[in-house]
Amino acid sequence: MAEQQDDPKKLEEFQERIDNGETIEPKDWMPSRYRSQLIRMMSQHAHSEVVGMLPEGNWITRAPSLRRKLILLSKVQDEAGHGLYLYSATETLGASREEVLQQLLEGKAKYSSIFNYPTLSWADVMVIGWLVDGAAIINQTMLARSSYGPYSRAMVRICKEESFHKKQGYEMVATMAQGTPEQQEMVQDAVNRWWWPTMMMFGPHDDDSPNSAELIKWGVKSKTNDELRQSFVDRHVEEAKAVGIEIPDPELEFNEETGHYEFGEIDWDEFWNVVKGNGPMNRERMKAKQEAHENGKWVREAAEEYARKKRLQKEKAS
Amino acid sequence: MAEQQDDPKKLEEFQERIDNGETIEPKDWMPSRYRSQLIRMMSQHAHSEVVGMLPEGNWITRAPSLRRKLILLSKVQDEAGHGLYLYSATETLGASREEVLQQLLEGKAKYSSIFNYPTLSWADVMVIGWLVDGAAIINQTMLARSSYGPYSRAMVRICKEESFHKKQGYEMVATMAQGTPEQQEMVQDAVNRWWWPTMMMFGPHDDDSPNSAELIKWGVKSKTNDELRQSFVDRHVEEAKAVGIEIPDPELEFNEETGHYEFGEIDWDEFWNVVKGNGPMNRERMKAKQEAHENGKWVREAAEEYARKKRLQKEKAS
Amino acid sequence: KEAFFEYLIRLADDRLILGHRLSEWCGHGPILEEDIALANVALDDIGHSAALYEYAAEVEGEGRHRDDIVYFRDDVDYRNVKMVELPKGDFGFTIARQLLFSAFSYFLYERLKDAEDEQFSGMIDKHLKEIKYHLRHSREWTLRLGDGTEESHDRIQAAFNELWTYTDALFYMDEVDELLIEKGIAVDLNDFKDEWKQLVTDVLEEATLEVPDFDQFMQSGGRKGLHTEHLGHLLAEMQHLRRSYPDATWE
Amino acid sequence: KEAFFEYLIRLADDRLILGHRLSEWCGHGPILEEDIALANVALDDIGHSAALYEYAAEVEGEGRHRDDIVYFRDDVDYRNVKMVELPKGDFGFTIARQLLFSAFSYFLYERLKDAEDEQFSGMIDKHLKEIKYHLRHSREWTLRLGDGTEESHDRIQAAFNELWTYTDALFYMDEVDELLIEKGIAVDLNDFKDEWKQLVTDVLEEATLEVPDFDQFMQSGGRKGLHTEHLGHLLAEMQHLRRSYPDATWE
Repeated sequence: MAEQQDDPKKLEEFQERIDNGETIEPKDWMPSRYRSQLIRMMSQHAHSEVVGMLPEGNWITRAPSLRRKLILLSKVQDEAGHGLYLYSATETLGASREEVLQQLLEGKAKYSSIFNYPTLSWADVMVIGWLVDGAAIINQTMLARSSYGPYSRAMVRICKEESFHKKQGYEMVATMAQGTPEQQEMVQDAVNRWWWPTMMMFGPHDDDSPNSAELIKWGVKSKTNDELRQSFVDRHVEEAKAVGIEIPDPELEFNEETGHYEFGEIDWDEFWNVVKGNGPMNRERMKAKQEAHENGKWVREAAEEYARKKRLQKEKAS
Repeated sequence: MAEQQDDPKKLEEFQERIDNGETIEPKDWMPSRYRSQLIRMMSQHAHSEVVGMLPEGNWITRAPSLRRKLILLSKVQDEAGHGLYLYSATETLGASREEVLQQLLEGKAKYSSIFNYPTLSWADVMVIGWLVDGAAIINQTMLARSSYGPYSRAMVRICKEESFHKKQGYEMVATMAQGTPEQQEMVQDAVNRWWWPTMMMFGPHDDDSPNSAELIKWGVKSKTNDELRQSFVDRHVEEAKAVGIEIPDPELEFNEETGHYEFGEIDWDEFWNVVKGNGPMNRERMKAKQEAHENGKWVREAAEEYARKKRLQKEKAS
Repeated sequence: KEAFFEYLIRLADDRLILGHRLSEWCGHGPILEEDIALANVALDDIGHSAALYEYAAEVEGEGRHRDDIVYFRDDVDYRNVKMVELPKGDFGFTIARQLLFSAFSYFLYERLKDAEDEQFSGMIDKHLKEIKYHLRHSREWTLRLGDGTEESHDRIQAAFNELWTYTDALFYMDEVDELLIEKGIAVDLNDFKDEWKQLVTDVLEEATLEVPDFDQFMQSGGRKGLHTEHLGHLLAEMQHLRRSYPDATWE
Repeated sequence: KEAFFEYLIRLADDRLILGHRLSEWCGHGPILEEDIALANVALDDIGHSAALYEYAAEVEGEGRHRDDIVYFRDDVDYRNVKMVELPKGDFGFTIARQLLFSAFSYFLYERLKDAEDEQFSGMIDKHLKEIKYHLRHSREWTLRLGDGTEESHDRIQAAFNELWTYTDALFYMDEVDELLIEKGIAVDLNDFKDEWKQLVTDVLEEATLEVPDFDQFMQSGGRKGLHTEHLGHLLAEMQHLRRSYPDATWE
């Protein structure tokens, strides 16, 4: 979508509405850049849900108990639901699902980099529930207060389910951390591998985040990346302590004065590498989605053709 | 190949050579029916080696020790070698490998019905080594004295390797029969499932075996189906006893007078069903071979095209 | 008691293994709605099996946990029909199998819900509602694929042709059934075989598909532990982690 | 000692996992001759790994059997490069991987055969002969497929393109290598990196293939236990039976 110049007067009125904490609805006037930024954000968010099904889905067939198999399957199904919900919310801005999906499949759209890491053990999946969903919740809790109505409503609903997912993940992490020596090792190893990628989920430092200021001005976001990251650390370090998990950051230290944990620097080379498509699983994830799409082509065509035939029959009959 | 009438005089001379125990070689005159019967037998034999790779190959990736993995892989490789060897021997009669392979892939040629049973446990693979290779050896020892030179020479070589396979299978059967309770159960279960199908390997009763008399007259075979089956029983019942395996035949009994074991009747309905293509795995086996052939098409075409190019280059250069 | 245990295991194994195959679709479906729908059916199937296993363990009365039954039996001890263990195939194959199996389940559960064992019939009654949805879902897709494009028609026709030989085993009965029919727990599967055939025939015909020959050679064996080679691979994957650490808690 | 153990395990894991993937071809090759040839290479690879594991267990000196190392480690404890764990793909993919890996093995073994540990160097020398055959076999097929039909050209080109990002990890070195280079056991992989590149480039060019960019982003991680998701599935299948009955004898 080409960015057009917005009427300055309307723009001013719009900013006033935002500043008054009003909610913007699909039929309302909005700046074209507001629209395009939201489309970008929301479709990325939707893609993340959909691609996020893969690393966890990788363990459904190997879950070590029926209860855990059902919980995991249900979680992954929820993610598909979130994806659907977010695609619909994005459509209220005039960007069709087909269109944004096509951008994903062509590698033009992004999704959360965290899903470009592999799930090597069962503990990984549990740690994803705890850390990754934990990080997502922090972000989404903020977005639930976003100025765009459909987005904020989607977030409220999604957040509720993700809190449940996080709880389930944390529960198993706790069980493993207090389980057999092998389980303890397995879950600690998973935390060692997932901690830093999760920290990266909040994006670059505020100084390197060009979109942040604009999004905050428009009431889409209300906190900066670094603020969100700090909340994540504060909360999850405590949770780790509670079950005897070590956080793989030697610089981690509680600052009595600020009441916050201080932590080490993220490996930004790794961050940008993964963003650029060079993570351990970027290719595999794209391949999986492309293959699913390709293999499903005949099914979608059949459904369309069948619907067309039925329509025709109805028309004839009437 | 259409059966043509043979010169009665030549036919008589041929029979004389057979009766004198002479060996027939590819360039020798032979009755057209002798040729066609041999092509049928030998290509079936080749197909059996090739299809026989599948049930055992099914366990290579799951072998429970490196030693056993290597033994099994090597065994299955030997079978491919036997197939190749037998296809070559069949070609001496003017039937090309492509031609007979095509018959297999189109479901027109037979292969040993035993391979239409599934290998459900590791013990199955060991029991195949012991019983199925054991049965094959009895048959092949006889065929090693067959009147057709290339066939008998192929059999000598193959027999030697199969004796080795049988020994390795029997060894593991013995280990399992004296192993943990689970191993004992596993190996006994395998014998229960494979005993009768193995008994069927020798074919119908002599009365129902139309080809037998002719093949014996021409010195291809020297024993009837029932005679071979008896040898199999006599030998393997003793081997089972030695390691504490029970043979699943309540009618099995040693006859002091004849010096042979008497045994129960084969379920001939099952036999004919499997022969007709309705065994538990007939479709799967054919599908596996057809898919391998289909997936390999581009490779064979490439090899041919490359060879053509190289030939051309050589011709140009000279 | 032993017969009832065996009966519950047969029901449960069918549903667990079918649910496993369906769960393999998760993230790989043709459209997002079907990722959700198939996961939903998988959740139901595995959920139903979990309830059945749990009750089976209770009936057995030896203090086993349902997971002991699931994770520590080998393929020859599984009692599911072969149909459900076949690889998931393409979407057409999955739908065709769902139609055949769900239709069977539907008629079976309609009758089992009056079984003279309250805990059992209560469970069945609860699951029946979900099975009706499975049947509707697979019926609708059979129509779409059968009466969709030429390619989809051919694909799902091929799927039905391939699956047909496995259908009769759904109606397998032996002394386990006989004993439990007497007790008013099990039902005679022959009672609804014709209805099942009629339903399947109707759907296939409406979908412009050819109904394969019901009188062809039919595979059997699953209920006696005689499976295809696929089940062993499925179980290797399913059980590997749990068997690797048998002393650990995974709830 | 620990470094040597680690070094042997790295060598062994590469060969076991690659041999496993090759063994999956058994009975499914494009022609019977290749069923035999690929099984042959698989036998060599797994055989070489068996010798290396056995020696590793000896070096470790804790009385472990080589099978304990193979069957009772999880994916994060395996030390193979990612390249070897990727699914077998089509015949072109298998051949392309064989060429890249065999060429690497060849140069490595050529140097390791003079290692200052007699038992080790003796083993390497013995295996080198077979590796030369692997290299010849994969080279010949690369030529045939590259310079065969258009389809075969495209297929094997795609395979090389896909594999390229995994090649640099073959040359990964760390303190384990450094320590053993000092002891005269390991060799500096950089010593033959250019030779390897040259050989691979020559073969690809002769096969009329495009040589992908050596300077593209390169995957790493395998030697530190960071694998793709494929390895876990491979091991589930490989280890299931052995882990199911850990007290049984399977020799």
